[in-house]
Amino acid sequence: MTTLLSVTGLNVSFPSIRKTVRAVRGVSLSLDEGEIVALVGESGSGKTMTAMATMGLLPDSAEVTGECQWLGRSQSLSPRGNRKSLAGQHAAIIFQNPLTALNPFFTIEQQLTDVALASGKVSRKTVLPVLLDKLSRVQLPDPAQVLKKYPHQLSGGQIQRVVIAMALVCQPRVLIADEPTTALDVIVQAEILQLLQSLAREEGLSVLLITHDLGVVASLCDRVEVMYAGEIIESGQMSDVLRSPAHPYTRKLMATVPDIRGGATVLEYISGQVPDLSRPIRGCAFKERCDRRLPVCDESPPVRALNDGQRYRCHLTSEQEVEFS
Amino acid sequence: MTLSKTSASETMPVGRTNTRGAECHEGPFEPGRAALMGDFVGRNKLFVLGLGLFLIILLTALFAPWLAPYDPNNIDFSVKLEGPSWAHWMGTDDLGRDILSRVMFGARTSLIIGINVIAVAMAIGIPIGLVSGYFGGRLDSILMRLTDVFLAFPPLLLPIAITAALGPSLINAMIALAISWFPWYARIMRGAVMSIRSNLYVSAARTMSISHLKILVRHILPNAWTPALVQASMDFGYTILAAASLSFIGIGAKPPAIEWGLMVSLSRSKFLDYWWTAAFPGLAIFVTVLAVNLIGDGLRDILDPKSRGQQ
Amino acid sequence: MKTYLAQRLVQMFFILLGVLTLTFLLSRVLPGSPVEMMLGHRPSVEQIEAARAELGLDKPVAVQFLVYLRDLAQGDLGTSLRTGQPVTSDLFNRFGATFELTTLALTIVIVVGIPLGVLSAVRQNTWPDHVVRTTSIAGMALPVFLIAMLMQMVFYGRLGWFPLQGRIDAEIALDFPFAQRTGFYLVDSLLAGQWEAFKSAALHLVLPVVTLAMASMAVVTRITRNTMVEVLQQDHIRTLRAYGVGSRKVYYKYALKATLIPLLTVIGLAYGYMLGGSVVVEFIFDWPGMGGYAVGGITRNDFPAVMGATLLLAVIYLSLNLVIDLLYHLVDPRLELK
Amino acid sequence: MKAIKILLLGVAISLSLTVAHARTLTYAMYGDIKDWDPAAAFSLEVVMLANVYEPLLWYNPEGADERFTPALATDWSVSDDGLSWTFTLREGVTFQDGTPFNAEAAKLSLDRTREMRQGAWYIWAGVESIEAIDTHELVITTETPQPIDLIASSQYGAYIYSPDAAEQGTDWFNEGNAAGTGPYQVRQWSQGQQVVLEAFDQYWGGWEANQYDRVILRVVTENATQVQMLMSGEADFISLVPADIVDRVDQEVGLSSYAVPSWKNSQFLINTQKYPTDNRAFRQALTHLWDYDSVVNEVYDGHASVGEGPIPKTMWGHNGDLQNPTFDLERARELLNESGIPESDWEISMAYIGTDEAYKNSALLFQAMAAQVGVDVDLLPGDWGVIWNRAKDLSTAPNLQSMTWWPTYPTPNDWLIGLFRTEDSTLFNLSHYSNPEYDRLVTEGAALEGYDREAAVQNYEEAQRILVDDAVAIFYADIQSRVARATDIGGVQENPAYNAVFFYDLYEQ
Repeated sequence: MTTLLSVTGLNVSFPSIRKTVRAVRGVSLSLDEGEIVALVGESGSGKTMTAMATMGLLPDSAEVTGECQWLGRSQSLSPRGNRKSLAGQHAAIIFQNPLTALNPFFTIEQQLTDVALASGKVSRKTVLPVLLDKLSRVQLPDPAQVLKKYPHQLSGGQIQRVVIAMALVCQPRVLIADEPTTALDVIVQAEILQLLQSLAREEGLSVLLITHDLGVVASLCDRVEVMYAGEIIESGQMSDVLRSPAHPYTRKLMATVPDIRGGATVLEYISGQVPDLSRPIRGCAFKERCDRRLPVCDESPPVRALNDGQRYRCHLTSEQEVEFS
Repeated sequence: MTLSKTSASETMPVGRTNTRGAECHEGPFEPGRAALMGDFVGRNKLFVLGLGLFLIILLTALFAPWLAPYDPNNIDFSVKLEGPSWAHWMGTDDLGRDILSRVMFGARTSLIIGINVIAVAMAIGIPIGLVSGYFGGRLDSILMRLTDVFLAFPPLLLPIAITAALGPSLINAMIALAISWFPWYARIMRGAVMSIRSNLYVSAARTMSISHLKILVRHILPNAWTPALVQASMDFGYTILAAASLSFIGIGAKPPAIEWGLMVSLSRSKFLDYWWTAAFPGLAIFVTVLAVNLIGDGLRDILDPKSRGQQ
Repeated sequence: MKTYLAQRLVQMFFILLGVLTLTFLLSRVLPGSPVEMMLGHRPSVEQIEAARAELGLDKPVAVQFLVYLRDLAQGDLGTSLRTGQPVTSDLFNRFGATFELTTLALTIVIVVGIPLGVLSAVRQNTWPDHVVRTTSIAGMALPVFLIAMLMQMVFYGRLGWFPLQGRIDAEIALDFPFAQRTGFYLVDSLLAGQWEAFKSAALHLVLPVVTLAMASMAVVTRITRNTMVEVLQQDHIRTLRAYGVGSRKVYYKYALKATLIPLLTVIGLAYGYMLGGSVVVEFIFDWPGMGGYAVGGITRNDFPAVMGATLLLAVIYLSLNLVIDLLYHLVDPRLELK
Repeated sequence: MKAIKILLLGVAISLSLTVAHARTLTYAMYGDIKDWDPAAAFSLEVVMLANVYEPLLWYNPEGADERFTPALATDWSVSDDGLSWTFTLREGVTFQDGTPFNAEAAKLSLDRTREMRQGAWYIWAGVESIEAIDTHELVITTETPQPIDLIASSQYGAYIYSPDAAEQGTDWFNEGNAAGTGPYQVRQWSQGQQVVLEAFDQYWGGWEANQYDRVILRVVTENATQVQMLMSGEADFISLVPADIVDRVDQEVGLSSYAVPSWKNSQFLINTQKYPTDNRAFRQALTHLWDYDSVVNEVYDGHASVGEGPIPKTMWGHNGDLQNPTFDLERARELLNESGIPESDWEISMAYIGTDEAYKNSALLFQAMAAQVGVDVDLLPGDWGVIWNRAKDLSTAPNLQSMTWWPTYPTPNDWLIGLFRTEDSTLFNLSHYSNPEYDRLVTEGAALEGYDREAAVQNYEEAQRILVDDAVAIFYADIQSRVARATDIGGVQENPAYNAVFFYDLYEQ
């Protein structure tokens, strides 16, 4: 397995005159070929920021530090002027809400063509067959018809497939999908996720799946990274984390995983609020909401590792955890 | 518990928070309103500038009789058409009246115009919008066609026609402006009402057979007034400008009323030689409208952050 | 498309009827009687009575209104009491002047104001944006008449570059005559090959056009910027940029088209502002257009003229909005017409 | 950016602008020609009329050797009984439409004017018949003696026009047509904008090289604009000259500005039938609240003199021994108290033409003075048509109404009868004054004018005394005509009998 993407010590902050919001703090993650990794966290935890920073898509006002490597080659994380960079070559991103992801005034063909040409991997002559091919890969019936249509003439599920096809047009190695299913109904959700999984399996595509809904993606993913308040607080093989979540936040997250109907967020069940990221955080960021708060939580928690590569950031040791459960 | 879950998912469609781009970061942090204000003021120097200017103008208007160095109507031919000096900071006009004093008193007129016009326009427009949006149906279409008629005129033309019909005077100009302005409030109110009419609590209130009036006043009005208020803050300056224009073309304020537009108008034959007769009242209009616009802009950001991108 | 058009036309008809009723009622509330204006300085009592009867002013208001509607159906807007000419021909003579003025001003606004707004939005929070925003908010606070007076003071009074007022130099119009075909002096004089007349007309246009354009520019720039900012924040724009589609293509192809509908609205709005502003501009620059005609009529109780001018301006405004509405349907595939 | 480009383009064009000019004079008039029919015209039209048409006689300004200059009549005489006037008409004159001018044509146009009963027709009211007794002999017969020589030189209603034109009627005229015998003919009329006059080649007076071939009458309603146009050379002669710029314009190189006597005077007519000005003492009080000197010296910048009664001081028949009121707040207070009007009712309204700065400033000054003695003045500026209409109807009339008057032809009765004689239906007696004794005096005076001017003057002097005693108006200013023009115009001569400039007399220096 090759490591396609690795990010180390990523920090994202938004400085302004009065205060600086530190949206992402010291995040490291990696993505191997053909692997599906879930990046999980509630709203405001920094998942999207992490993805955007990796892709170099943050606005110029953002301050980004850290290291990033695509296929072993370093890449600057500065948001200024690197859109045609390695990130652009190797990765494609799918944003949440497919319904707004396409421009309503242009046909699918126009938009896909412009994206394909921009990728530099397709020439104007060869573009049409490529588009038809990608559209059929995302299991859209009658791709030629679809190309002629405007976004409003397609259903939500179809649009999401088009959007995925758009990503594939760039022939990426990595696909970053930011909440790709939240705007869709449950059945279509399942279809889209399945599609992502098959793409990963069949084409060796790595997928970074950003979600707030662990339950939906659990069966799909190989690994999981849990974010809270701009930090990764637990990571590991999906099966390990599901079986024995180590961080109290992850445990709560697990506890709130809903049944099959519960597409909507349930994270509101965790009482309390995400801390204000514009203020310095002393010690553990989760302490205010944690049932297991200790005096020592005012100090920065260490990263602890469990035997099979599972890691978490907490003062609680695994023994205490076991006791607790 | 169940209820809060439903409503949370209904009022906050997931994925919405991110569509506004990076400025909102991820999701709402829900800081207190005071903090938001503080942050806002810090970012928005123009708003503070507007507020400061407006305060000065307001105080000048309120205390004009005490602040003005001269009686604004005092005729003194011995100082006729004198340029700015220590005795007369803004010079004097063709009757030897002190322009500074007149500009100060003019602030009263302009503010009164702005307040009255907006108040009357809201007083007419809001009830129409409320009724129209709430009851809908045929009543709605009749009322809206009615406002269409008023909106069919290019701006300024209708006030001119109405002022002329009622007879040129300041009061009539204000009435005319209010009549030309009310449809906007009717429209905005209607829109706001319609968007909340379907909301749970209103339907609930309706099924419990509470009177329409009560629903309108207790439940709908308090939740629908913000857009109208934002509109009002934006309109205030335009009203002052429109009134000045009416006075300028001779169908608004009349002597001896002290109104800036009128002062500029009466100086037209002289301003090439006696620039101060037109320059200072003109500047006063500019500064006042600018201040009001800056405030309106800022208020909109505070009261209605969602409309930030719009006009 | 046809049904929609028909629907809109019916709607417009009713609005027009309302407009008519309103202007008619307004003109009957006018304080003075128009007769004195019509008859000049010192008419006799008999003349006055005769004129009242002739104008139908002795009949009930309802009858007067019906008579007015009947005449209107025949294209008769009555006779101006001030000029003694049929209002229809007065308006016909003045229409070109207003139209030429506003069209050129609108062109400037579209060519300058909209790109400035786009620039400001694209360079959000950089110094060009700050300059554009500050200027436009300041520009919105400047009364049209003050701009006009400043223009006259500087470019006529101090520099003497442009004529003070009027539409063409009287002598030149006389020595280099041209037929009025389009009502646009610029076009007509060129068609007639009268270069001198063209120059004179062009010079006379500059100050009023620039004044009018400046007055609406601020609003247009501002709305354009805000709309564009909104559009640039939309997901589909972000998507394209994420895929490395070039800025130029993103802004001028995708973003601009998404901005077109709000921009069309802005243009309609700007034209409305201009028709309103033209009243003041025509007044100051003694421009022989409809706005000045309306104001002149109002202060002199010339109600057929007022009614005619107001009606025509409202019709122009309404038609423009109709056209814009139809344009939406051309631009926006979502609004396919059945 | 575009705006700048256009500006630069404009500059470039303006620099390259060169046109061959005819010898042209541009005159800024403050209103358009409304009535083109010389039989009906009774207002600003005189600027056009006096240059396109000619009457039988022109009235000469004061100081000339003769009272009249022959125009279309070369000689004239009156019978001993004063009832029959014989005019010998000029030969070899043609109208601008080619029709020859003769006695028949003169009779036709004067008769038409009389029959149309419009405008100034009434000046001929005493005429019994007009006969053409020869091709160039015209006899005018009157019922009572009348000053037909004066009447024939009237600035309205006395012009002779082509019989062909008369036949085509008022509508034809009102399309901007004219056919007189005068030195200029109408070349073009752009309604509301300008009238272009061009030299009539066959004018009987002939043409000199340096006279103006072309006169453009520009309609410029704003006095500010007129002044600006004069300063920039866009206009050579302007008609609206604000008093306070006269001296300044005169200092400009190439410009000349001055004031000359006129027969115009201004007054505020006091409503004698409306409370509280129906009270004589109250009216008298108002005349003492007027600051005559300040108005004349400051508002009119000295280009006027304090009025003495209804007749201008330079007009014949003026009564020089009137007890004119003076500015005297004490006296005003006394009179107010004498009047018996309760102080709470000391409120009056004052209407005037809003666009006139002199009226406005005078009114503001009056308002301030009145306030000092406790009289409230409500100012009602407005357009002439509007305020006149209100003033005629007692229910809407103001207490004070602005009025500026000038004579149709040079006679004092134009004021005395026009403004103050009882009217069945109010037209210009906006004081709503009615006094049988006064009516008798002025009616008799008018009849006497033709043959016994001395007696007429006696009647008129008595009538003036009555008006001043009754305080029917604040007679405040005899106005000087203010002239502003380019210095290179020669031959300018002021004639108070005509509200016009005679372009034929002018030449380029």
